Amino acid sequence: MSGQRYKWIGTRPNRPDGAHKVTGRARFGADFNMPGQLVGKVLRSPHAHALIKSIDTSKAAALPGVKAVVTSGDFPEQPDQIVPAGEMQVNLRDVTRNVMAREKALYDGHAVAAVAATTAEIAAEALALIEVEYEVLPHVIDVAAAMRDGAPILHDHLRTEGLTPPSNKPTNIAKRLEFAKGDIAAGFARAEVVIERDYTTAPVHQGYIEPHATLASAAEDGQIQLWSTTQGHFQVRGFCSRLLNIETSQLRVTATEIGGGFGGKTVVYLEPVAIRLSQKAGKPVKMVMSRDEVFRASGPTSGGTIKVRIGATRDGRIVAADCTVALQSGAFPGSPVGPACMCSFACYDIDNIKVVGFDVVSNRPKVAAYRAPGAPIAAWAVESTIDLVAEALHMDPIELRLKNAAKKGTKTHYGPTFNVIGLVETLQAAKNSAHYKSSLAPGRARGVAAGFWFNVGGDSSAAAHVGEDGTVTVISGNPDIGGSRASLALMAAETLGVPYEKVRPVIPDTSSIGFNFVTGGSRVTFATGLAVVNAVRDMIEQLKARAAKIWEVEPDAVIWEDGYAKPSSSNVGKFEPLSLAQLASQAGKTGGPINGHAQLNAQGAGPGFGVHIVDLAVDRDTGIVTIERYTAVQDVGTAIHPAYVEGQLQGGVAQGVGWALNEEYIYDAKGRLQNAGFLDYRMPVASDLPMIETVLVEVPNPSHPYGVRGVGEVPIVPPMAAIGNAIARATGVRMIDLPMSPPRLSAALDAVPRKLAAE
Amino acid sequence: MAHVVLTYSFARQFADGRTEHEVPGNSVRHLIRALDERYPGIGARLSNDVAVAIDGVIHQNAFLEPVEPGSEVCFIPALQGG
Amino acid sequence: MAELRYSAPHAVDEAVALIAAGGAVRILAGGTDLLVQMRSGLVAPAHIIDVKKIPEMAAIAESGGSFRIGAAVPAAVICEHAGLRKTWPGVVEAIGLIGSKQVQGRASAGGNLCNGSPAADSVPAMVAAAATVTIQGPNGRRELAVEKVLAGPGRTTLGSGEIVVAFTLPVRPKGSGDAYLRLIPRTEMDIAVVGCGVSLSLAGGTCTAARVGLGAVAPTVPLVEAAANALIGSRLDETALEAAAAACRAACKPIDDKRGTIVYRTKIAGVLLKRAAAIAAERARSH
Amino acid sequence: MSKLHVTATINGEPTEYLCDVHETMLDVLRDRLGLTGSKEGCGSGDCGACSIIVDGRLVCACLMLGAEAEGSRIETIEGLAKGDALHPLQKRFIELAALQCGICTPGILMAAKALLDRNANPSETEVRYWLAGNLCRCTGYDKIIHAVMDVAA
Repeated sequence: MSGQRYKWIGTRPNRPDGAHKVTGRARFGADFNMPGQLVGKVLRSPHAHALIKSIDTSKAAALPGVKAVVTSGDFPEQPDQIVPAGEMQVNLRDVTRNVMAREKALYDGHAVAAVAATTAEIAAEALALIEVEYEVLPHVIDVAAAMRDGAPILHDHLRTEGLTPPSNKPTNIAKRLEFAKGDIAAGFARAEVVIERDYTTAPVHQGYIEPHATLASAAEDGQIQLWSTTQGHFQVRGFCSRLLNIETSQLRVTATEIGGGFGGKTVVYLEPVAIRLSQKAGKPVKMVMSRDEVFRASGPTSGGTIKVRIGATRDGRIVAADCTVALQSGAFPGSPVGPACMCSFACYDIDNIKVVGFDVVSNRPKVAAYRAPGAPIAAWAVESTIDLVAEALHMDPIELRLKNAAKKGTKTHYGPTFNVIGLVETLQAAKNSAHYKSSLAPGRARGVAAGFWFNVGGDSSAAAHVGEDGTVTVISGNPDIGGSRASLALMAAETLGVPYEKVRPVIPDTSSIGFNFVTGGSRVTFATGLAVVNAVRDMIEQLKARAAKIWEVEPDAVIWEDGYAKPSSSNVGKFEPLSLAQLASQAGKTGGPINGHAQLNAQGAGPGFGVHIVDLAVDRDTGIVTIERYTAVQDVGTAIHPAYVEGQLQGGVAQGVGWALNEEYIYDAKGRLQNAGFLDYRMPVASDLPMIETVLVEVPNPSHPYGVRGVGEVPIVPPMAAIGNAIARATGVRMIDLPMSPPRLSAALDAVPRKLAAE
Repeated sequence: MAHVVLTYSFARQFADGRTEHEVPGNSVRHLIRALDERYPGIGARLSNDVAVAIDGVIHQNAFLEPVEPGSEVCFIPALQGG
Repeated sequence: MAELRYSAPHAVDEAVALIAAGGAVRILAGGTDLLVQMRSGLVAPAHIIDVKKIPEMAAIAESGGSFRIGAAVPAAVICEHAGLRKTWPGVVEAIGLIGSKQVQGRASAGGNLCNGSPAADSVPAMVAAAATVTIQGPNGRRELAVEKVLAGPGRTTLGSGEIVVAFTLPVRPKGSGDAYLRLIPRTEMDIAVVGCGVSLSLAGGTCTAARVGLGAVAPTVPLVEAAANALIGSRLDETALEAAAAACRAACKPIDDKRGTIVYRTKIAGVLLKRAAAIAAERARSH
Repeated sequence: MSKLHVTATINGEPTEYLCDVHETMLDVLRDRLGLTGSKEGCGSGDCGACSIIVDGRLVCACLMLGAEAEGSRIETIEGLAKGDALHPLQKRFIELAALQCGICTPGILMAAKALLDRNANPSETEVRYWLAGNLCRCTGYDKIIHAVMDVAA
């Protein structure tokens, strides 16, 4: 581990917010209240696709206790163009329609109106009094069906971007992408083994345990306070400012503690509605989604179809790879098909690649990011096919991957050439792991898969304030979803040379620190960590300047070491080192408070690679899969707080296991969601999983002072394929559709005469 | 002079299908301006919803990012994390 | 929300009288089904009658080898009862599979039965055990075999104003054993896709008596006579087990729903029969 | 709508409250008594984030009416620490990073306490099946199970 080079980085101290979270003091979205607050509730469409002919809210508005009612008329129309909101690029015409339906209800659960009332009961009664005249239209959910000619069209104005020549035909295909490298035909001509399969994945949800919640308080002078459980309160400010034409300085957003997000809380659902209701009612409005609403109306990730074809020569060299990915984007364009295409073959150094992607709208909630968006879906298909190639060549699955692994200098099919990356080291660590070397117990089979994610940099701001007693507060703007306060404090302590406990990380509201992009894209420890380190370095410069003043020497004659200002050499003069506390106590006399600041757009987020190994058993009579052993190996750059890095790997694996085995949306013939709850949307429970072993490979990222790479998203990429590969080796049956649930696996097993799995 | 790489989609839509280009300029902004002179309309597309990889290192919005002579600059669809 | 009344009577006839007073009444024992249905708007009672304070419904009594379990006794209490665990392991493991540990703290066998779900975990085991229920209503008390209580999904054969007071488990014959198994996609927290309760007696290795209850494969929880007959008289060899499994498959009238397909449920009914029968036989040998 | 008057002991304190018949114990704890440590993840007993202990029994506060608590002894997360000392489970969860976002942590701590009250030295399997009613989406359960077994040992 990197610990030996650093004093604090690599250790496992208690997180600063631990006591709050284990005693129930920590306040999440639904834990904030204001005196006199109203309860807001949303009326949601029961139809998957319907024209909204009229909405009559008069009876609801007249109900005693109802203080405000809003429909799309209360939200300004937005232009049909891509604009920056915060740091994302969004089409506000679509965003406002997802927040509150305008011409059409586009999915079961789509918000159509909302009320604010003195009690939840009155609000519920009011919703029942709102009369909406729908003209129900045929709907489409499955991506293949949505792409076919004659499928119900969601948006008459939509044309496919990226077609040459451009087409003027109404369509559900919002965009076509293509990436190519080398000569695909020549590549396949040279291939001695070609494997081709068609795969599908079902739509899945991030599954955060905390439903969306917000509290808005709009004052008559136009200033607004908002509490929201979000992965990015600056992003919430950006969206609300754009959607409601409110200046950002008027909007003060506080990020509450967040009960999980995984990408699903990087957009807005309730916040703009709560603000409009509060503005109309002149009272604070609190809105909390029920679990049913979270499943029906908040952004899951895409279901999709993936065709993969891989050609290799007998010696195990992959010479050609071809892939077509079509992903649901939900009610409005914007699925993660771009990242899916780019991640598909990113792990491999292949000369001839062609990848085509389609972004396809369908009557489901607008898709939101879910942990390495798009990459797990592409990896499910590609890593399954790679395993088939390994079997065809009678090669060890890790050997085949090692033989074709991308490394520094590998040119990707989406353009860039890799700089320093750690896939080879990760594959070797997997090969040499205790797990991979262990013999397989009878009745068990082993699967392997690799995964890649870019990791993101982006805007971050940070400040470091010295208290009179010399302890330091480090301020930054990223909600702490998985322990990032601890890693920021570790990096600050390391840079400052003081004990970890002397540094207090704080995450204030949007008016108390500069802009910060969302907590997501595995960026916080990398990008915000960089801002924190720079802010501390800025503070150190000021501390040195103050010491220089006290000693009356030149500033550059002072150095900072282990938390002390020291003369750079003996010939500067005989001066006792000045501690942080000593300098802080004289701050007033030497120039005033000592604060450091930094803000940046972090560049060079090093990509992450993971290799997963799973041993499992299949009950052939029932189709039930039991995960017996799981090891996740990942290049993590430098593990700042190893326990929380391990936690990211273990959490990603658990979500991957759910995605692989039992999680899916189930719709009825009318396009209505049948399993909008944790009973029938089956996420892994504690008894479903073994301990999840982790191997942290550290190939430091050259673009970060402490070699940090993002770690949060890679772990969800390999699991589905690793499990699929193990099931294939256990049963001889190659599953191509997710989830591999007991009824589906049992049907597949029954369709094949019993034969021993080729070991 | 930088070695600019466009994705197949960008190339087909805006640059007669050519994905590889030698373009003068010592910052991303200059490269975009030079490309727009050669292929009118590409400038607007490359200025939003795009990430830029310079010698393998991806930059989210790298408008003023310096570009060394001979370095590889790729324009790729913007990335969003989850 | 309409005016909602709550009462907690201390005697069965008090409860029966309250029901007879009319209005949309719902009995509250553990509440783990009722509260979920109220919150989702499936049911909107006007009067909730909490029966947990009625001694007879909240107690477990044993006399001469037969057990009497109050309809409101929480599953956790049943599963900790030494006598029941020893004598009726199949019934106890079925009740112990209802929901999570948290649900076990409140859910009752009475509620599990009267909720009317064919997938209720306790019912196939109760059917196999030949349990009977004591029902009290305006016309006094009556006994009814548990397999006769369910009328279809969400419906029972109880008359208006009648409530289930307690379950009676008969004296267990010598050399007998029972078992319950269910098929769920995960290892916990799911509603049974298929449930199978088996109780059988052995004499010198030959099956002399058998009862089989099947859950989640029909509108009610059928007592599958044909499966029992296939076991009775056999030495529980593979042919007998296969015949009993075939009888179970034939008894299935399942539906395709968000939990399983017709094909899958039918197949699994046979698989669970064999496995449950093997466990029951094992317990019978050691009884 | 006439409210019910309920008397119960909550975290050792004699407590009285008024509640509507349809209000769950979770609504009472969070909205009437200000004890927001118990969380609502689903409202249907499927996630365990609202786990509390009533008369020694682990239950979901969302599957129990406020009215049913009459005369009961209720323990919530706010009562787990004693004075300024965290409960060993609370301490160990922090030390072993057995939580990430923390929304499930109160419920899991109450469930783990109920387990250890009943079984001082559970096996890994026993801990996993006991905690099956407490969903966690961040950690993959590994460090939670380690922490509970470590306290038990």
